[in-house]
Amino acid sequence: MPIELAPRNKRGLPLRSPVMAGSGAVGYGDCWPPGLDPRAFGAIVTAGVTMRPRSGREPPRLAELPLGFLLATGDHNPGYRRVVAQYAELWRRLGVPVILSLLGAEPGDRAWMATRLEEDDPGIAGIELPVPEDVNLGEASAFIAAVRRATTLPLLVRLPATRAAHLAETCVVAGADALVIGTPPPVVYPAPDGTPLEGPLAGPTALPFTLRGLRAVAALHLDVPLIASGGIQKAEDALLCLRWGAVAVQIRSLVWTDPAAAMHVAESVHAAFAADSPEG
Amino acid sequence: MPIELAPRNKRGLPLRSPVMAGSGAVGYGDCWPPGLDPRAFGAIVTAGVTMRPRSGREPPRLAELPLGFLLATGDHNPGYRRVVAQYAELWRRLGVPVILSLLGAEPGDRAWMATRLEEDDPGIAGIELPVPEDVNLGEASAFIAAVRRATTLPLLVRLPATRAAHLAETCVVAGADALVIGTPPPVVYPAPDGTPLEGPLAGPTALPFTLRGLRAVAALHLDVPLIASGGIQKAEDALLCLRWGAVAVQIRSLVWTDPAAAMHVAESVHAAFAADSPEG
Amino acid sequence: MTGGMVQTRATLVERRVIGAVHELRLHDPRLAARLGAGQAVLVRTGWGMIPYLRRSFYPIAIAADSWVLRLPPDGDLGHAWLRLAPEGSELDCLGPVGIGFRLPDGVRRVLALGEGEAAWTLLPVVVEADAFQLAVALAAEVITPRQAIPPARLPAAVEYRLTTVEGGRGRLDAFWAELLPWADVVVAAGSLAFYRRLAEAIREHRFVITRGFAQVLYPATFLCGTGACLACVADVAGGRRRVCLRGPVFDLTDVVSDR
Amino acid sequence: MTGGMVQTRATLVERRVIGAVHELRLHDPRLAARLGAGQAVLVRTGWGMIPYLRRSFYPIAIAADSWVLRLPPDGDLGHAWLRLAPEGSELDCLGPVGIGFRLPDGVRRVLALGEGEAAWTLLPVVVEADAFQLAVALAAEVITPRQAIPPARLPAAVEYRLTTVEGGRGRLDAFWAELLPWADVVVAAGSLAFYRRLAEAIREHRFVITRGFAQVLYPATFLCGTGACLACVADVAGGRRRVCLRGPVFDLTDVVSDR
Ligand SMILES: Cc1cc2nc3c(=O)[nH]c(=O)nc-3n(C[C@H](O)[C@H](O)[C@H](O)COP(=O)(O)OP(=O)(O)OC[C@H]3O[C@@H](n4cnc5c(N)ncnc54)[C@H](O)[C@@H]3O)c2cc1C
Ligand SMILES: Cc1cc2nc3c(=O)[nH]c(=O)nc-3n(C[C@H](O)[C@H](O)[C@H](O)COP(=O)(O)OP(=O)(O)OC[C@H]3O[C@@H](n4cnc5c(N)ncnc54)[C@H](O)[C@@H]3O)c2cc1C
Ligand SMILES: Cc1cc2nc3c(=O)[nH]c(=O)nc-3n(C[C@H](O)[C@H](O)[C@H](O)COP(=O)(O)O)c2cc1C
Ligand SMILES: Cc1cc2nc3c(=O)[nH]c(=O)nc-3n(C[C@H](O)[C@H](O)[C@H](O)COP(=O)(O)O)c2cc1C
Ligand code: FES
Ligand code: FES
Repeated sequence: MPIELAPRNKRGLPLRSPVMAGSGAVGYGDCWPPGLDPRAFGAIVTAGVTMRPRSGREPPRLAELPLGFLLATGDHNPGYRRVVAQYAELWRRLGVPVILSLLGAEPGDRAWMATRLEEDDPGIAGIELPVPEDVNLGEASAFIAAVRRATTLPLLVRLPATRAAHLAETCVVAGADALVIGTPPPVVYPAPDGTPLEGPLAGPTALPFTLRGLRAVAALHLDVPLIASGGIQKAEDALLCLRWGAVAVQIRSLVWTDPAAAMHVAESVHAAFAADSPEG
Repeated sequence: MPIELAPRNKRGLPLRSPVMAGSGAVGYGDCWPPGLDPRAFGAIVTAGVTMRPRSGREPPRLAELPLGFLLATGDHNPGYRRVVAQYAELWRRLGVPVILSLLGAEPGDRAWMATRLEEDDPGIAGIELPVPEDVNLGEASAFIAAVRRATTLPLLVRLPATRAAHLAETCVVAGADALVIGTPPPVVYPAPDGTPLEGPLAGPTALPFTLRGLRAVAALHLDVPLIASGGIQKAEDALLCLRWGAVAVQIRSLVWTDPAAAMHVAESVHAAFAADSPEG
Repeated sequence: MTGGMVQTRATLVERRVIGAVHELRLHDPRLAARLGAGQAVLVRTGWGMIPYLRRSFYPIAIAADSWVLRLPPDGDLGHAWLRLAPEGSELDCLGPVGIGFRLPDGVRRVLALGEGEAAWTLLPVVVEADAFQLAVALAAEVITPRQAIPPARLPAAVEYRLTTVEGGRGRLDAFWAELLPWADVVVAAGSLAFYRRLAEAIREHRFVITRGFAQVLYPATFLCGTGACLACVADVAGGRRRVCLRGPVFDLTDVVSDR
Repeated sequence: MTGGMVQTRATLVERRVIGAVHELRLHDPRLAARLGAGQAVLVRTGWGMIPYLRRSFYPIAIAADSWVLRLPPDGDLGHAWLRLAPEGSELDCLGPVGIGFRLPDGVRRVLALGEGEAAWTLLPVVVEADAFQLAVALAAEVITPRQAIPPARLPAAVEYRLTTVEGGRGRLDAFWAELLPWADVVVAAGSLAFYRRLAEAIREHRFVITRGFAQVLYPATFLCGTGACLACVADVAGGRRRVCLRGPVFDLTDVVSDR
């Protein structure tokens, strides 16, 4: 029995396996470390795309943290048009559902991209919409509803982990088909040259934030699928999230820090899931 | 030149050294690991006290995290009366300023304890007031102002690290003499027996949250001393906080996980501070 | 001799590998001189600060200038590091923690009762009692024979009963009637369930559990040892106590509520 | 021969300790067969997941079934772990990363220019050029004599110029007039400031910097190597490029903006 990430959406978004490659893991589906088979994943989420190209933050962009790191790319990306032109063909032949992550500087940007996606039809299976750290309920509701009106694609809304419970219901009412929990909280740390960098916590230390957000949202019984993301590094981490209310998980930095371990997580969690499931 | 933690307070709160033992490090000043000299610290903050005794959370209370831990004591403490009766004499002869941490279940509790402190006069040098994770500006303002009216003691307000910048100015207006940044954000993790525990992140992984809160509050130029707390494990961590706007730091779990390292941080940071200061 | 806690740098001088079990002898005169049977030592393990918390050990042998910790097979990262640490490594140790076993004056017959791996923590008190020329019996109930203390590890005069409980439970029960009336004092190490069974057996074979008759080691894992963290609390001795200060060895009557 | 990236488990087969420097030889046939001069290898170090990010190395020697990494003295935790890893340890490696040095057809005289520690990363291309029987000169500018490549480490036919710059800078400048007009191609490793000085010198002694004349190794530290993380970007080649895909070796004209 496949996992359905968008049971309330007419198109649906069925996954073969509960392990996804999260945003930032494999670029736009073009950045694969050695030994990783795209089809080992239930789906992949692309790096974020903005309406216009963004050259992002000046280097340095990376600070290593105690047992983790922070990456401040400043939403560096080639922009919607170039991404769709360059990768649509790849997405169609990758053999795994591709979910496009939409970032926005202005409130209307994401709705504009969602509208364009209906026309361009670049072969994607859904949209992931990260909710910025500091939005209030009204803002979150408005921009999700705008994207919802613009597209019939399944909509995964990614919540900041520490505010996930606060925002969850509003996002579902505004049209989220599933919730991703979540973006780890922002931290500051000096880069090797001393420059203070700010960005979301990444690596194994993010997991306790993911678990807190997941349990809090699961306790709300919102009747949408929950996807755990942030700090998942081991099969046990993934299985704990599935036990605590997630239907799928995303692995991210593990994909490039240890491709073999990422492949092992994908395969062993899929196997555990298939064993549990009546139809294999 | 001593560090003054309460320049706007008539009593003042001068420290000999910028390294404090934070709340949770040495109990009520009675829990000293081997080799630690109280006088190596600029001040100590006690474990939190509530108006009435609290037996706290049932065990298990501790979960080890990737490079850290979380402790969920549920504010277990013997209550205001017993703490003051039992430790006042100790506080007077410890040779280091003692700051009492006041916790409150009800809004009026802390003001009640602050009032009693004026009468009981148990030899403390100040009060630390932790602001709960989820209060809004009005609530924070109200309970700090109530304590401020009840006592002339220097008031250190401890902010949640992730909301420090949001709350800081309101707390200063309500009467904080200094701001402690801060309480690391809450996380959830399974205890060894699988029970999900919730509590603030502790250990080295808390530092990036402290640094973010510290820089954000320092940027507000509020003209009160800032004290960095959370995840400080090495002399370099402490010196980075002092460089980024703190006048003092608190070390906490390091005191019991590695007393010799805690002593080294206290001594070497004090020495670096004394070398920088014209009057030694 | 015991005394206040110290922080030491112990040198790993000997590693004994017995199947999947490692026993490490640590040269550590300052700590060894203070350490008593049933007290814990907190050992920092790992690389950098991972894992962050010290591992607790109840030494299985205490000599004048060294002590021995035992690592049963398990998945703990700190233990894995200890299994790989080369001889000559320096380990940062904190201890002794808490109150250990005491052999009261006038006692003649000591019964040591252990369950599973925990039985090993009784070795120092067994050796101590034997050295005082007391009559000592050790009875242990293990899941698999691999957990069992080999008879050769015991002083010659110690009487030894061993039962293996693959799957089932309670095989030691067959010895209660013989051993409990004989003993002047019981020292025990095992689970809380084991202590409850022990208390029932004492009530059955001695009618009442006198305070002072049985001492039990409370199973606590992560410890700060100073009383500051409140992680170790247990509902014992009529209240919520810090095991690291009041224990880890408690009177049995403090651990099982009297009915 | 080079090819796509692989993830391997390399065996530490030899440790050479030269003062405070360690050189580790890793038996790693799969990776060695793909690795070219100037490409990086990403090595997982440490215990458990600390440190979390792989350390990047530019091998100083490449053989058929092994390669050598060099650890200068520094305070990095990952490097500290590598200094202690016993022979026989297995290291998790990912590589080769990016595009290395290329010796174009028809080139006869190769000039290798190194600054400080980075000069060591030129050794493989120097050895390769010598093996092709090209004329090779290596000129290096070091801060302290300890950083210098000993002449015995170079193929006999390689001409070697070494300057030591305690405190000052630019001593290699004395050789520019002699060496730059001689060379058909330059391969260089050092800081961005070093490359700017090199570009100035080329303009002075050859009037123009032709594309294809000088290749330089862009100093990047933490790498994912796949293009996903965008941490390695630099403003080169007329845009903000990923060093791990377009580099780490770039044409000098892409790194210093032409005036
Ligand atoms: C943000 C940005 C937007 C641009 N927009 C355009 C444009 O709209 N039209 C145009 O003709 N030229 C554009 N350029 C110019 C571009 O630098 C070069 O023309 C082109 O990138 C060369 O491609 P490459 O694959 O050889 O270089 P690369 O080094 O692969 O890429 C060049 C830049 O694009 C970014 N980029 C490429 N692929 C990805 C990816 N998968 N994920 C994230 N970032 C990626 C890289 O980070 C790098 O900074 C843009 C450059 C940047 C940095
Ligand atoms: C929360 C609480 C409140 C109590 N209030 C009273 C009271 O008001 N009057 C009274 O007569 N008895 C009180 N008791 C009863 C108490 O259990 C025993 O009478 C007394 O603690 C025995 O002291 P002890 O030092 O021997 O035990 P301990 O084991 O040292 O302490 C007993 C309990 O008090 C707590 N406690 C003691 N010191 C500290 C400390 N420094 N920091 C945090 N917690 C500490 C411990 O955690 C433990 O749970 C209280 C017990 C608890 C747990
Ligand atoms: C290319 C790229 C894009 C990223 N985009 C985002 C983003 O849109 N939002 C975000 O919160 N974090 C983003 N991150 C940061 C991730 O939180 C972090 O790098 C990492 O992938 C998380 O891995 P983890 O789940 O293993 O902690 C991005 C990272 C990369 C590499
Ligand atoms: C006795 C005790 C009391 C504590 N009380 C509080 C508290 O009042 N508020 C809080 O946020 N954390 C409290 N903590 C948890 C600390 O965040 C954590 O245990 C640790 O001391 C922080 O150490 P660090 O600064 O090295 O991360 C307490 C910890 C202990 C041991
Ligand atoms: S172990 Fe910390 S109080 Fe007992
Ligand atoms: S190192 Fe990650 S994109 Fe280049």
